Amino acid sequence: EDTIKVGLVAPFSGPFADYGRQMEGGIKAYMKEHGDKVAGKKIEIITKDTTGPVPEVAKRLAQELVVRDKVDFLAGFGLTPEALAVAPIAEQAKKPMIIMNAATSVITTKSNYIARFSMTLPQISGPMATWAVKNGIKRVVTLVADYGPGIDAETTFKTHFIGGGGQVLESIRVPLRNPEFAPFIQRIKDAKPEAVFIFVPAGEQGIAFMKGYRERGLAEAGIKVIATGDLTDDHVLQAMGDPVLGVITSFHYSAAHNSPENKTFLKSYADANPNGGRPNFMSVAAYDGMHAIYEVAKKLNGKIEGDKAMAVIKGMKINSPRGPVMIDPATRDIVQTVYIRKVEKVNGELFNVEFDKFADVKDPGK
Amino acid sequence: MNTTLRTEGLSKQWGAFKANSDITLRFQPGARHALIGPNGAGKTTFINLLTGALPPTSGKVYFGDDDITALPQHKRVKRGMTRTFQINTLFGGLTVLESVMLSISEREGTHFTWTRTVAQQTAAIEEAMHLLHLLKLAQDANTRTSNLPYGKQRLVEIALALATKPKVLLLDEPAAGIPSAESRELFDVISQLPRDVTILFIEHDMGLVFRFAERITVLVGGKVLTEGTPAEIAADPRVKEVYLGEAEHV
Amino acid sequence: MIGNLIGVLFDGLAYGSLLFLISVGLSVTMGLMNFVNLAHGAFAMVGGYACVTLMTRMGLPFLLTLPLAFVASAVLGLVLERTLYRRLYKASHLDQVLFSIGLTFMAVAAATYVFGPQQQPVQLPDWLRGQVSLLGLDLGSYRLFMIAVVVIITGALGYLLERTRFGAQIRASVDNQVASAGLGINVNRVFSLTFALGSGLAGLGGGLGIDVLGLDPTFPIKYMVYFLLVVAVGGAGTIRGPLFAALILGIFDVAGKYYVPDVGAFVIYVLMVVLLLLFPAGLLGRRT
Amino acid sequence: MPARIVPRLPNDRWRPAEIVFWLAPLAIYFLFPGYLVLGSQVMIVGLFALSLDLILGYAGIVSLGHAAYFGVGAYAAGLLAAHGWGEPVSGLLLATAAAGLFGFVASFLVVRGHDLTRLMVTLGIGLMTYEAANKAAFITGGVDGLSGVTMDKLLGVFEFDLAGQTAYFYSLAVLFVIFVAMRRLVKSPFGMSLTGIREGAKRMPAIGADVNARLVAAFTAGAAIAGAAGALLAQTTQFVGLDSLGFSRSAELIIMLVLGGTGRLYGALVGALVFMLAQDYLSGLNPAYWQFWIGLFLVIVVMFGKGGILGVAEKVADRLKGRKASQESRGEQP
Amino acid sequence: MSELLRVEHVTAGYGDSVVLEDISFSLQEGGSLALLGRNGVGKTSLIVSLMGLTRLHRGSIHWRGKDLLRLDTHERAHAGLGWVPQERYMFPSLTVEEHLTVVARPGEWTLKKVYEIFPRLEERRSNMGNQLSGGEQQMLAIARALMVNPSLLLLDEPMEGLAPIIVQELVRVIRKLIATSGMAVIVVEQHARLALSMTERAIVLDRGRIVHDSDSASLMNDAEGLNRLVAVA
Ligand SMILES: Nc1ncnc2c1ncn2[C@@H]1O[C@H](COP(=O)(O)OP(=O)(O)OP(=O)(O)O)[C@@H](O)[C@H]1O
Ligand SMILES: Nc1ncnc2c1ncn2[C@@H]1O[C@H](COP(=O)(O)OP(=O)(O)OP(=O)(O)O)[C@@H](O)[C@H]1O
Ligand SMILES: [Mg+2]
Ligand SMILES: [Mg+2]
Repeated sequence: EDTIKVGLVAPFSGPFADYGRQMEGGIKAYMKEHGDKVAGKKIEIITKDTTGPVPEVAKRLAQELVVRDKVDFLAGFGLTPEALAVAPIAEQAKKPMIIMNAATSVITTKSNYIARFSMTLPQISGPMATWAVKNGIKRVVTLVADYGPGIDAETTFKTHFIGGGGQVLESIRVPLRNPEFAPFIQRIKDAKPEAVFIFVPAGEQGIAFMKGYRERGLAEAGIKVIATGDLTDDHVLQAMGDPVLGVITSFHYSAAHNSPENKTFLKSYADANPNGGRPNFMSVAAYDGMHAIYEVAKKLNGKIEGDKAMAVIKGMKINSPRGPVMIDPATRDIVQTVYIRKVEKVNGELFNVEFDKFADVKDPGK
Repeated sequence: MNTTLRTEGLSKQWGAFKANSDITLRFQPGARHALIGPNGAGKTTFINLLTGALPPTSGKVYFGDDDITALPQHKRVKRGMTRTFQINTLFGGLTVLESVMLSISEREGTHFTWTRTVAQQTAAIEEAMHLLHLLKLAQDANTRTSNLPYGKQRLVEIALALATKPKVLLLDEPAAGIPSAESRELFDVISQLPRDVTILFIEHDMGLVFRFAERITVLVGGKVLTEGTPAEIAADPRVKEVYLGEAEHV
Repeated sequence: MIGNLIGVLFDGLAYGSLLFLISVGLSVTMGLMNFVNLAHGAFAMVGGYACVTLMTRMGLPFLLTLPLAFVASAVLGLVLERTLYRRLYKASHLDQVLFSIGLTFMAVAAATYVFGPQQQPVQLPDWLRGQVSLLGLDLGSYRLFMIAVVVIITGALGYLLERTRFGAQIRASVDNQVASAGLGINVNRVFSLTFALGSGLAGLGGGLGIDVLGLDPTFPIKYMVYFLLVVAVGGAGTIRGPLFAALILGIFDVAGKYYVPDVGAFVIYVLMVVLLLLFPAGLLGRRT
Repeated sequence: MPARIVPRLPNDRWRPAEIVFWLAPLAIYFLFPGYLVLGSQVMIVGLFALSLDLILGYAGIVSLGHAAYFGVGAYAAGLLAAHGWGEPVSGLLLATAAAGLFGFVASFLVVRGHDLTRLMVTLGIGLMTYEAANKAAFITGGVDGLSGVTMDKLLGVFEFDLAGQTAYFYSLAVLFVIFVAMRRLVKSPFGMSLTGIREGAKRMPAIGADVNARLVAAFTAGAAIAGAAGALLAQTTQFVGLDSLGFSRSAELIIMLVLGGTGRLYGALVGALVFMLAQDYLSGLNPAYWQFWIGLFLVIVVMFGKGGILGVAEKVADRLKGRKASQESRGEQP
Repeated sequence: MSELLRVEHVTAGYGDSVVLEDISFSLQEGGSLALLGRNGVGKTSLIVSLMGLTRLHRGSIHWRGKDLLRLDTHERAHAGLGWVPQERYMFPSLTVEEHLTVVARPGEWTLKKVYEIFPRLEERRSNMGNQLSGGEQQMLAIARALMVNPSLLLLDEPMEGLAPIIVQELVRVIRKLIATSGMAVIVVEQHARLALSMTERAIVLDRGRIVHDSDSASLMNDAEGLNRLVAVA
């Protein structure tokens, strides 16, 4: 055996096709930069499409990767149900499972072979609340998409915000498929808060919200928008256009992050993915996940065994494009800096420009 | 007096247009009754009201002593009142035999049977083949209904009705599209039905009407113009004027 | 509170207008021509991409891109009708559903290939952004604009389809192709033109819709339910039916979300099911 | 008079090809032991497609929301197991009953109206069920899915293993039993009356048939079988995702069924097999664009492959056998 | 008088099946022809073959000397064939009046004139096509074909379902058409005597072949032959 096999399980078609591509882009970037050989072995990526959030397919693919392809690592996992369905496989087969996106807190508790290189939602939304109360925002309305992640974000935000002395006037949950924001935005306007905290899936929902926000003059009424970085995802930020200018978000990665690591990453990403657009946090998570896999391979001299690999991963520190991160040895979840950013125009393009930060944030969900 | 079927003030209105107004008729067991009248007089509408295919605007339908005005179509069939359609309404994709089997199994109540196949229903198959012989359709038993010529489809139309073994049979222009000689044969088959079966038929072929009907009702503009024996009707000048004309067929 | 009510009504009307605009093409191809064309959204998407490309690459003004979006989709519709759709007019609804889903999948993949999976940016001209004050109410300019477009389209289409001989020819051809041809109607031409009209309207709706709905390759699938909803509830064979349906759905949806946001997701579906049960042939259905 | 006419009516004699078909899964077990998980999922989806064939292929109801019943079955089985009722067979039966009950209630809404109305009502019920399961996250786990589904040993003996052997034979057994029952059903007077409704709904009441009651029965049976498929999936993957109720599951189901050929039972199984193998293979080639190929495939099937794979196979076989055979095999199994 | 229609050695059917074999006949401008035969012998098939709605295996059809086979169905209607289908083929989404105007071509027959022969239609002018009685549908089918102002009217069992008084009126109209307007007529009828009384020539079909071809009067007088050919008792 002179290859190390990594099974990449992620959606490449269907509504979440972008997730798969971002991850693949990040992986390619890493391999372009560091070559496809490590410890004398060739790294082989086996890509599998879950076709969207279809847990039984994800599970089957993982099962087959383990049984038939005999992979050394499972990686990817764009969505929580996919990760949850596969967790028992990682546990039974003792294969390290590198989470590159799925953001629900509970995932890492489902197997000792799971390590997360992305983020958790509470990890991101907590700091937003803390920052807001500290900076004089006392009355907010929350608006979240009515599904698991949205409700998690709402809960964490409220806990931190009320804990810090703020007041949540109203909590609105909007349907996941919802082309019309007008009535919700009108409700916000009528409640007269100082800010609205929002969490909706990146893409047209965010755009639609921001358009409505502008059209209805909420900014003029003195209502700020605060959100998690999902809203102003680097990959779609440009398409959202000027309506998002000035939006304040908390997140762990911005393409505008100013560090040599990030510069290198952006360059490798562009080289490896000529038409890939701007990478986002998923690319970075995949890039860091690959970093971890290379590290493990180096440390174990190419002989991958589940328990030993996990021992290497636990406590691993990486100088990531997003800043320093660490895998918490106890929870195998990521510990990282959460930045507060504002959307600004830089050289005619929209970016999330960081201006404040909370260092070493752990997932508060555990 | 004992009647199998009667109506009381039966009316049907579409917007301002009255297709049937205030029709009160009664039919004896074993009647051979023809319903005639100009095109658009409301004959088919009347049948639709009797069978429940249309809800009446007002009025009542009695079957025996029971008010069946509110009963859905299929329940009226279960009680023994069956119709044929003026415009063929068949099971295009089924064979002739399958269609008749369908009708028989509805009558026999085997339609919810799912543990035995159709091919195992030997008694019903025999009955169906017998009926097809009677109507000269046996050769076409395994032909798709939609591939039959029009005239034979008319016969299937009647076969489906006969297979329900009705007590009251309502025929809407059964002979239309069948050559006169054969339509006479058809009526012979129909008149071989048991004598206590009530038959009400609509027909524009006066040769058939005057030969087979024992009583005739004339409908004009949605109302009953008159009712009588064939001789009375043939002699009625009003009927001549609005319907029969020079009546070269009589 | 009264001010709110009027505001909600206006928003509902505007949302209904949007629903109508994105579905009106389908009420031609499906409602009128009786072709269950689930690929409607793909034609709308083509119109949307035409608008965006013309605006961002060539700098054309928004208003000018709309007729071009119509033309682009209409031409595509014409070509597809001549080559593919034509053969399926007599097929079962199920076959049509499958065929058009197939086309939709292909369109989604093709759009991903050409334009990438991301959202497309649109920038409306200034006069269509923001709000205008009317009778003491702040009304969104773009919403007013959409309502105006709906009035124009409804008038023009209603006239074309219900008052002209061409409209009657369409209905006759759909009812019975054999008889229509046998009596001298050039059924092929009638169908081609009608289909092109429907596709063109889809493209126009796509162009008008991007500002609110966004535009990415999954557009045709994401909004499929809404198109179908409007046409099914409205009933086949007319233009007014879908219009009423769109307005009713729009107003109730907005009101539901404003007054009882917790059940917001259900309002439109419940309303649809209830309306369909009350009017199985649609609000103004001609055909059953 | 010409020769006596031999009545030709629906029967359910087993043909050699069918026996071969049912022996194939056993062969696969020995030949491709690495594909058992895929195999059991194909059988589950095949069972699901069978349930749709009953209501679409035979009763003629186009349902765009059939996943609702699949999902109800899956959640019922999943919830039972997650709350301590891990016995598979009784769980399967209870879940089937739950889906059947739900289908029974829903059918009263569905059977009204016609094609398009039904399409939309089934779609609406599907979407609402999805939303309801999403809202009821405290029971169902919402979008995160229902995990913690732990199954007892099958029949107290066979454990659900990583290689998927138990799941494979369990799925095969359930599929076979239900298939044999359906095979009989569609050739019975009840099955023929469903075809009658499809071919001439207007005539049915005039021969004494209560069309709605008949459709309600068919729809309920279809829902129950869909529920059984859902329950099997939940039990064998030990996870239930919200997607089990999703629209795309319903849509893909129709695609598979039509791909295989409607109204012939085997079409459902062949369609599921081909679709899932194609998905597996094409997405392996180029994951991002497999949708394109499926789309193209669909268009081609509709345009040139009337009756789906089995329909085409039948036509080819007829060509080889000559025209006489072609009349005999109309609407029959391979 | 010049020749309007010439059918030569036509063999036609549906799909692969053949239902008409080696049919030949011709018709003059303004001529009239009765097409007789039992059920299912191919009368309707012959009519729809003229409209281009069957599959033609062999033979030729000429219209005023030109090849009719090159024309699409709708072009045949434009060329002057007016078809009254046996199934009537109403348009459910059109009103009675739209049925007439949608196919109208300029000529002698106008809305006013068809309403004169079928006053019933004028009374029901705004009913939809599927809201008519059987007989009204039949009238509408005939009126609709007249609105095309054809040179040849193809009547496939036009009397079916009509009240006797209307039949008499229609017979008068058809006789008048034949006699005065120069319109040619082919009529398929179950009532052989009625058809023969209206036409100059008669063709009898049996199982897809022409088994008799003569002038109508002589067939009418040949009671025995008539009985043998079309079983008129
Ligand atoms: N749905 C409807 N809406 C409005 N009018 C209708 C509808 N259905 C039928 N009519 C009208 O009702 C009248 C009666 O129709 P019906 O079919 O009962 O006539 P009929 O006596 O059977 O005539 P025919 O001998 O021509 O078959 C007709 O004038 C017809 O136009
Ligand atoms: N669409 C069709 N497909 C296949 N065969 C057909 C079709 N239509 C008619 N036939 C067959 O063609 C033959 C001639 O039918 P046709 O309708 O021309 O008879 P017809 O003389 O008009 O009879 P009728 O007096 O009953 O109207 C019949 O055997 C019939 O089964
Ligand atoms: Mg009638
Ligand atoms: Mg005929």
